Amino acid sequence: MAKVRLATVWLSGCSGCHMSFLDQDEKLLELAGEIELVYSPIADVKNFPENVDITLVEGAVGNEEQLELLKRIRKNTKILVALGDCAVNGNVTALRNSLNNSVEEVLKKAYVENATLKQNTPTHVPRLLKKALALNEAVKVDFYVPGCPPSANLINYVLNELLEGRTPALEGRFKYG
Amino acid sequence: MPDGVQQTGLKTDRRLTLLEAAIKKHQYRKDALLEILHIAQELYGYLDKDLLTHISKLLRLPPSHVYGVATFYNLFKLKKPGAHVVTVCMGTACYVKGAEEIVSAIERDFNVKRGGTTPDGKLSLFVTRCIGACAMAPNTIVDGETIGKATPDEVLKKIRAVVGVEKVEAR
Amino acid sequence: MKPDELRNLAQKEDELRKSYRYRINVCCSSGCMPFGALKVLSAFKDAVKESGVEEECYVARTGCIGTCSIAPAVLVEPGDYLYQNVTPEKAKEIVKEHIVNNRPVKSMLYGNEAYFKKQLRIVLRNAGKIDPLRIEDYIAVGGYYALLKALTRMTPEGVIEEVALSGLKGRGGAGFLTGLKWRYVARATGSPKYVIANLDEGDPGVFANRTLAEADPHAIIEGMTIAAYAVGASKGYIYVRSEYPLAVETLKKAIEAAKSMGLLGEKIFETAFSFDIELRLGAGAFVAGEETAILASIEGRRAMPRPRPPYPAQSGLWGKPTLINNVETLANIPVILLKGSEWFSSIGTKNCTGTKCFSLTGKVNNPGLIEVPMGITLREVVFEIGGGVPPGRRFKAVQVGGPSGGFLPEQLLDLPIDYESLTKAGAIMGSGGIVVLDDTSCMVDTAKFFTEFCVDESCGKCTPCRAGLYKLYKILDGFTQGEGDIQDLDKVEDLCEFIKEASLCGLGQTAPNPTLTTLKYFRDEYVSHIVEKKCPAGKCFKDGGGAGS
Amino acid sequence: MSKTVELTIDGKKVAAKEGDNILKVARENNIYIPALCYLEGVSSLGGCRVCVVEIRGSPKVFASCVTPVAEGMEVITDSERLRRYRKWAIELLLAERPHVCSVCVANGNCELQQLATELGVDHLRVDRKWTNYELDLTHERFAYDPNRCILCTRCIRVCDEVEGVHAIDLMLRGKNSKVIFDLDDKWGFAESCTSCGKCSAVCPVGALYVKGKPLSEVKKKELVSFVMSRRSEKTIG
Repeated sequence: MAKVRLATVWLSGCSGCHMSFLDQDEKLLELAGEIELVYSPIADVKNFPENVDITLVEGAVGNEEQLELLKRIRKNTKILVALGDCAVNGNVTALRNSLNNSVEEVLKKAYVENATLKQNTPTHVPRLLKKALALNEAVKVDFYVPGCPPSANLINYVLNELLEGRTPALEGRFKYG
Repeated sequence: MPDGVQQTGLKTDRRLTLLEAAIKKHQYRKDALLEILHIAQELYGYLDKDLLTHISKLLRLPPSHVYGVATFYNLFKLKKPGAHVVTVCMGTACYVKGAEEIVSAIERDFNVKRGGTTPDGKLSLFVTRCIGACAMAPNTIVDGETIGKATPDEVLKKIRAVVGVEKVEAR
Repeated sequence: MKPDELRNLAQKEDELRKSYRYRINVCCSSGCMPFGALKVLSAFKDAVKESGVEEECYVARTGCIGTCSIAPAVLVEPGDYLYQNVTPEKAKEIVKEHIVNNRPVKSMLYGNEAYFKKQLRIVLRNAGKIDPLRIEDYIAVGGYYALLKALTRMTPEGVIEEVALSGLKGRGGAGFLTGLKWRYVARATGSPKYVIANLDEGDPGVFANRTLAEADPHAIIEGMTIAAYAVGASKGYIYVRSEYPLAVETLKKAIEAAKSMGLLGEKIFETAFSFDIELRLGAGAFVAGEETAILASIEGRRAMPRPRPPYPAQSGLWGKPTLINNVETLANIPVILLKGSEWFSSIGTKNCTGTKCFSLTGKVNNPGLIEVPMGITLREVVFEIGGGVPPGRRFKAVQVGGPSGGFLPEQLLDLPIDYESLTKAGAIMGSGGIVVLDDTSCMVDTAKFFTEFCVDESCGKCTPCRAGLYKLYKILDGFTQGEGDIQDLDKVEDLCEFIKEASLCGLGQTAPNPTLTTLKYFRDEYVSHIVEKKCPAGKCFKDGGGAGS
Repeated sequence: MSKTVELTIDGKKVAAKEGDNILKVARENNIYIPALCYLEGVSSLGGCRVCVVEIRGSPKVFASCVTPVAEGMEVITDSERLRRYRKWAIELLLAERPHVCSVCVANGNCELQQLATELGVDHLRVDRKWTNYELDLTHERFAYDPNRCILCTRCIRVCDEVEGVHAIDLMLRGKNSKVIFDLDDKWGFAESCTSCGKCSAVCPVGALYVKGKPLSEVKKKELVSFVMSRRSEKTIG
């Protein structure tokens, strides 16, 4: 039987969810028998591949490049999973949405007010979106795994359920924050 | 005034005398709060914090209660309104017949948001829910005068005539 | 006042009325006032004086005649000649031709007989025909006789029985049997008891109650006093929107007049019954019309509804038994007592007796205040009384029941107007607004407008109404700007169900109606916005995006 | 003496004091109904609508905290519909203001967070509102972050009914409602406040809190019972 093609993606987040993914420790070895990791920050693959079965996405959508990528992910993925609070609801990444002129204020704060050298906002990088988005504000999401980060056990549970073709039951299992 | 009531920042003047007389007439009853707020607004034009503090002391009501009531009801104004007041009716009939276009036109030409006052304090723009002249919709009230079946241009013309400015440029 | 004094006064006034050959009724209600009604009134007075016909012709300042589209309107009796868009100049000519030369000015008459043909005026029996500021006018047409009858010849239980037999239902919207409500209050223990007349008509586009108060305030006061006698109350409040200055002024003067004549106060008609009425002003909160919120507001608090039970009948104002009736309900009472419950219940349908006042507005040729027997069809109201939509336009929908009433399409126009049928179709009787929409109205935009109204008016106490309605508004707003996808419609329906079922009071429970009915009857318009990014009526997508029609 | 009535909750027969609400009776009988704005010892609000239940014979749902028990009543505390409604209630509260658990003092001690877990609100179907109310740190011991407030009014009720002060109330209405001290004054300058701390003790989320301490150290639950015992002393005394 062909292995399940799994991808993990890191958008605007702290990578904590990926750390938690790695914290599955020896269970990763069990998973390895069933999956093929086709795209991930921990695997050196440049372009998001086609025909992906499951993609775990960490982080909110913060800039135009990420939005593009997410749309491609959606197109190429059967099951899209929002991994962690940033992907689920914006979390810390989206705190900037509370500022009135979100983008300008954030950039000014980071690159002008708090900078000691070269006080100007970067221009040769992807433009920030007006608001940081939770994944489901941009594309259809199939499953959600909240947590900051979600525990390794929870990630493992969800992956196993999906591999078994079942719908993970989240009630009582997760915790925001 | 009952004993123990401290004066607040309010000036002792005719308005205050009238207000206190009205409160006395209502026998300092707590349930008369809405009536008192109506009277206070009529006398002062709007309800500032000193005024509300004074009312709360006279009626022996917690300040938070008085503030809660004064802000709950739309008609009570907590900020000083402009010298001229334009109110656009946003009742169903007026909405269906284009009141929104009138409001947008005023907002655009006079640089004022609904519910707000121009920076120079000359003009306040309010929207209201149904003044009851639905058959003459859309209706706009400019300083108390109702203009029925009005187009945005007619309303703007009228406001310019009353306020005496052509346009307020956006800053 | 003694019973005889009422009879004598009525007789005297009647004779005085009859001594005039003509009576000119100038409508000075809120609908006509902004268009110069007072100037017309004084023009008539001057013209009558100048023409030397003062002895023959009486000029009266009256309330609403009902034809708001021809403001200012003037009614000349006898013969009920209705003049339209009268100006001071026209007034002169009317006096010269109609009064002096006895030749009605045909060119100025409102020639629309269909507007009145299907109407039946019980509540508005005196509207436009008496001077609301003269209590003598009201007494001349039989006013306060019902109160006299109740106090001197009926027991409180007898009054309740008569009202119960009439089948009268509350006109404030919910349609609860009035007689039953009175009985609950009458049987409740606790003293004193209160009566509240609800005139907090905050619905945009609804002005029936206000018009009633402006045109015939004593009908409300009399009905209220009878209700007080029936339930054993000694104090009453009329809660009126302060946005209705003319109604407030008229009621204030009417209460004073009734007091000075002894029709309110101690020992009315020399019986043991005493009753006093106080006016309470709202301050701009639609939700204050809800019956537990009105209690909070009269007690000087934020008008936040509370859960029932306890019902106001058991625990109302300051925890005392309280009867809350809409003013239209109360204005029916005197007629029911004078003409009898049998007469009343012969009007309308079996389950829904009497008449209902509606403000007919929107894209209709003859907007105005109408009163029709229950059971009349919407088609009759829109096309016969209302004269249909403006020329060249196509009827699209009619909304019944104010901001939280549903929208009904063409195929439901033969629905009879009664509480049950309307509720079944997703509309409500509400407080009596009928808004007609034609093909220039976008149903998505209209649903958004009413949702926004309810968002603004939500008191904020419960989650579904406070947070749910706002999110509903945001979603609808998104649709009008080309956002959203087709699956969102299921989400909208699910959210609406939650708001409708789980909200604390009637505001939240009915607020999703416009959305739900437009989704049900005009789903294609939503699909068009979401899928094709097009607004069939050409209203939406103003800021770029897909173009309209 | 008040009468006793018999009713069933989820098929279990229970006896209750007439006039008590369903939620209180259920809790006394160890039947769990999720609830949020409810606080034993103060008046019920019936606002959050999380505690909705069904009553056999009625198509409606009822907020159990404000629905009195009645003889022969059959209460149903769990159904597909109730779960759907409760989920909406929590979801809408989470979306109403920027609740970010990971940076909240109440993380791990928050009733809203706990209910989201329990009811499986693992994502939001509606856009979040990112309010930007100013954080009030003017009081020397307490802090108030309106961005985390869920308008349950527990603080208002406890301040009014237990402390007897009524320093707190709501201003504005609807979606703009905000919990305020005095005339929307900064907490540190609100003259009515007695700094008793009851409001922060009963806050189910991280809106009102004791400065410098994570809530886990404040042991909120114990404080609540402390507040309530004080109340009963007061009533008896």
